Amino acid sequence: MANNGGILKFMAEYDRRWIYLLIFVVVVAPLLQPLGFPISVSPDTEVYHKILADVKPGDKVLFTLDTEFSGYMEIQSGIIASMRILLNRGAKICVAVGHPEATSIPQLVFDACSAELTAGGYQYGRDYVNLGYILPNESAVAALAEDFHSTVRQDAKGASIAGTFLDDVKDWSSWALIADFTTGLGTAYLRAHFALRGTPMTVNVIGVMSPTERPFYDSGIYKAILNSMRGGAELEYLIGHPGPGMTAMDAFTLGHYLLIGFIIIGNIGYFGYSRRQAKKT
Amino acid sequence: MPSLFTIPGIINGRFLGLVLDILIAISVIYYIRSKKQIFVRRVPGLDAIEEAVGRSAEMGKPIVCSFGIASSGFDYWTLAGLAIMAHVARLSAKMGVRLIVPTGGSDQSLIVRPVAEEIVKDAYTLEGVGDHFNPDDVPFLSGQQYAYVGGYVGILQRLRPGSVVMTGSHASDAMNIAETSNAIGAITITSGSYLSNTAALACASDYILIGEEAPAASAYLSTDPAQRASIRVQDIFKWLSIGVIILGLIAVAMGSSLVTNLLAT
Amino acid sequence: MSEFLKSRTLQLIIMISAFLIVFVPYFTSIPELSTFSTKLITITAIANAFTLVLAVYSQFRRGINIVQKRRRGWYFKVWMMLSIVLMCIFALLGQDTGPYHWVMFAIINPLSSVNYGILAFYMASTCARAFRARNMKALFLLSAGIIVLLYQAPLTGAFFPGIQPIALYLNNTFAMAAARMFLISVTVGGIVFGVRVLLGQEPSVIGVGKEA
Amino acid sequence: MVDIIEISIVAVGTFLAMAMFSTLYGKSNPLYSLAEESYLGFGTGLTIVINVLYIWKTGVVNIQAGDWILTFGLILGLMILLRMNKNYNWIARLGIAVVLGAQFALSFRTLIFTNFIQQISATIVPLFTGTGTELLYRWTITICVIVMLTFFLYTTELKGPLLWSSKLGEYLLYIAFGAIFAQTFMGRLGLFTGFMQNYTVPPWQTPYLLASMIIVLAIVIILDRTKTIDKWIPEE
Repeated sequence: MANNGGILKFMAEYDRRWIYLLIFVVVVAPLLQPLGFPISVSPDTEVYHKILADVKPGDKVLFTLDTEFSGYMEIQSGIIASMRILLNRGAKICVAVGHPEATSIPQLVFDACSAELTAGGYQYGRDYVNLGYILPNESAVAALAEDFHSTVRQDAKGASIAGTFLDDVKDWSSWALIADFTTGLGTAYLRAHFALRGTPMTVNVIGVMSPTERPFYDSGIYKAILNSMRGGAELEYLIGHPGPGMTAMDAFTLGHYLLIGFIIIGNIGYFGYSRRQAKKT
Repeated sequence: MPSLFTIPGIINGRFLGLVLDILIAISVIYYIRSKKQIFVRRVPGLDAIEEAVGRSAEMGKPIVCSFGIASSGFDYWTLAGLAIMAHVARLSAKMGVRLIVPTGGSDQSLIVRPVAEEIVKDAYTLEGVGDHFNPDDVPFLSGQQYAYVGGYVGILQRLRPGSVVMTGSHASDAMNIAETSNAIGAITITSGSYLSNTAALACASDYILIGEEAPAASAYLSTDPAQRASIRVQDIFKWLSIGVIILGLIAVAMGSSLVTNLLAT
Repeated sequence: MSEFLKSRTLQLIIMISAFLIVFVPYFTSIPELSTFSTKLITITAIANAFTLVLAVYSQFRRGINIVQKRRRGWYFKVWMMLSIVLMCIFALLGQDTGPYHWVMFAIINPLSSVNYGILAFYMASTCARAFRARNMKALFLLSAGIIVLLYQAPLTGAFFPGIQPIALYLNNTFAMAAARMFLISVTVGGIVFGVRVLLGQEPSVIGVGKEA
Repeated sequence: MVDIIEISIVAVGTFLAMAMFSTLYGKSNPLYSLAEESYLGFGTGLTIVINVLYIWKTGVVNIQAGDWILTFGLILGLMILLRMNKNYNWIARLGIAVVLGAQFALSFRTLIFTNFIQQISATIVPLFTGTGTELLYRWTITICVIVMLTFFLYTTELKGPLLWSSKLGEYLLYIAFGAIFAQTFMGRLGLFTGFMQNYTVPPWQTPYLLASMIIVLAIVIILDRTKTIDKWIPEE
């Protein structure tokens, strides 16, 4: 090696495109060829599962998707598994959406749960409704909490909601549960205008939000919290119905190990090369 | 929850929140009106900024300073960012360092941009070097967050500044910029506007203004009584929380739930 | 008269009235007041949806500007503006199938996912290149970070259950306390800022500044 | 059987997605610009469509049903649009004043409970009764919250115990940052993994994904080698 430092220098200063390439490989490879690593279940997910499994038949659940489409990619396992649990419990489900991109999600979720819908004898209107984009801003959420029917008269497709199970929904107190799935758009509003008044609320958050939402779980405003894709996978494991979350866990594991590897390599490079260079000059 | 302050049909018992809201409003008004200069501690971040400008001057390299992507226009963090930027602008005008202020990143940033340009210009004029101000050094990069990052990173790689001061309302774009800044060996000073951002930046920067240190720094630099009053009121409420927590802990330890009950009203 | 209509005083009066109409009824239980306030809330929800026109307008204005001056890559801007119009036309043709559905799943959804998914790369590269145990604080950060990262990889917990309590301890105490502390301090900061706006101390917020 | 429409969705989707990923190569390139401008255009179009629908369903439909007072919502909205006009800017400001006033009221009346009172109340827990783990958790949280808060005091001179407390607070914050950073990474990785999964399950899509990857990478490398990579990209 002409340049002193050799491997240590590489460890300190390699091209970042190597990192990008490795991430691609480490994530895509196990998705193509699943390794089937075992997983463990965290206490948060157990609580979440219990709250959803305690919903009684006929309870009205507000199922809110406060996410861009990208967020759906991360928490779809949680969304679908939660929907499965609720359908199996015989809950009446009202889907509402908080981002234009999310308007295509409800259909995907109902398609994924078609077996449960048939098994439960679910009928659109009588047992479940998709209201579409009704949560654009804080005012809209606050109005929904205070007077439901003067805000919403039609579902996502423009059909009147009169005659559906929503007829006896009045305000925040009519909901037995709000199951929120979020990248952080309307969650603060739902929390402030529904959960604070007393509507039970659970959230499934993307990992970035997990630390910032935890105080609300700890202080009892949320009944349960499900974290990122990992939580979704655990929920799938608990209900015994593997789905997108569990298949992604191998990639998830390897991605994390790769990052730890990067940090260690970087630090070896730093102490072995960069810092010595800096001391020389 | 039953409340002490309920009058059926008129008042519904969400009493404490109302009281606290009013208390905040009254104390803000009080401290703005009071003629007394409010003491604000100098946060260490400002020393770091001054040192960074000085080092850039020694090395004869430019300095890059940004106030965020301002995705909600003039908000809390953006205003703090602008105040710190104004400080950096005056320091660099004084020391003769070339200052570059990349702007853009969101549609709302279009409203903030002209103000930022004006601030830099004023700073140069105040230091008596108004003719050194070059409008091209306050470039508009893009209205899109990641196109803005691309432009920002490009500037860093081309100009190799001696230091980068990145405050205000940066979001996920901050990581990219901090990384590049680190890679080119610039002194990196950042502030995060939300928690997960701050956490990631804490290790990627040479110095970080954590959370409210940025608004506090801005209040320290400013002569505007409203800013200093805000910091004062925030401090009072922090003391209040510490006090109530300790009082509550003592009460609970002694078997009384008085404080907890009061908080529930 | 027109001077008064344009004055800051009128703006502040309107802003404070709207504030009080929404704020006060929340703490009282007089049904008439609540109904009135709910109506105003719904009105602002509708009005808010209009603000998107401003964003679209500024996008068109910049796009047209670039096209007119034939700046480099102007045809991309033509495509951008064309696609806005196309999407609106597609929506009129029906939303469940047809071109609208196609655009949704072939263009919008994948690109939205990449837009945020790409952050994993940036974050990893930042870690690899900038996360150094430079000093004591950074060492603390790195150690806690590595423990939680290890725990988050589902495989670790299956083979080494001892990591779970440690990582949960870090997440549910230190991280939670920091988040709580941030909440307490930022909330007061936010309310104080709001009071300043309501008092007319921050004119730039409503748009009285130097903007066009 | 997979029909042609589904194939086209996957083929175009993977190609555009990979084009957007091509920014990782480190240089702007025309493929990235294509993906970016397409997302910007169609995404904005979608926002327009969905918001018009919202205004229709919440505004017009309710007005038709007799809730005439909501007409003010439409008027207010139109007023805000005058912001684009220099001469009538002041009308827009009146509209914005109403919206801002209502917004502040909504957040003032709730944030003080969720983010302040309830957080304080949740920190007040018995510190001397409970299991060992419970006590460890409670003591840590209590000490962290109080000590970290002292780090954020700005109008008091830091000296004596306050100085020590704020120093300790800073170190504790860094431990917290470590854990928070890790969770943030989990989120980012989840977003990417979910995206990739979307194109590998069901497996018939995988060839399109891999082909798009290779094609895009090849184009970018060729453009880079022939020094034409930045020839067509839009300048801002």
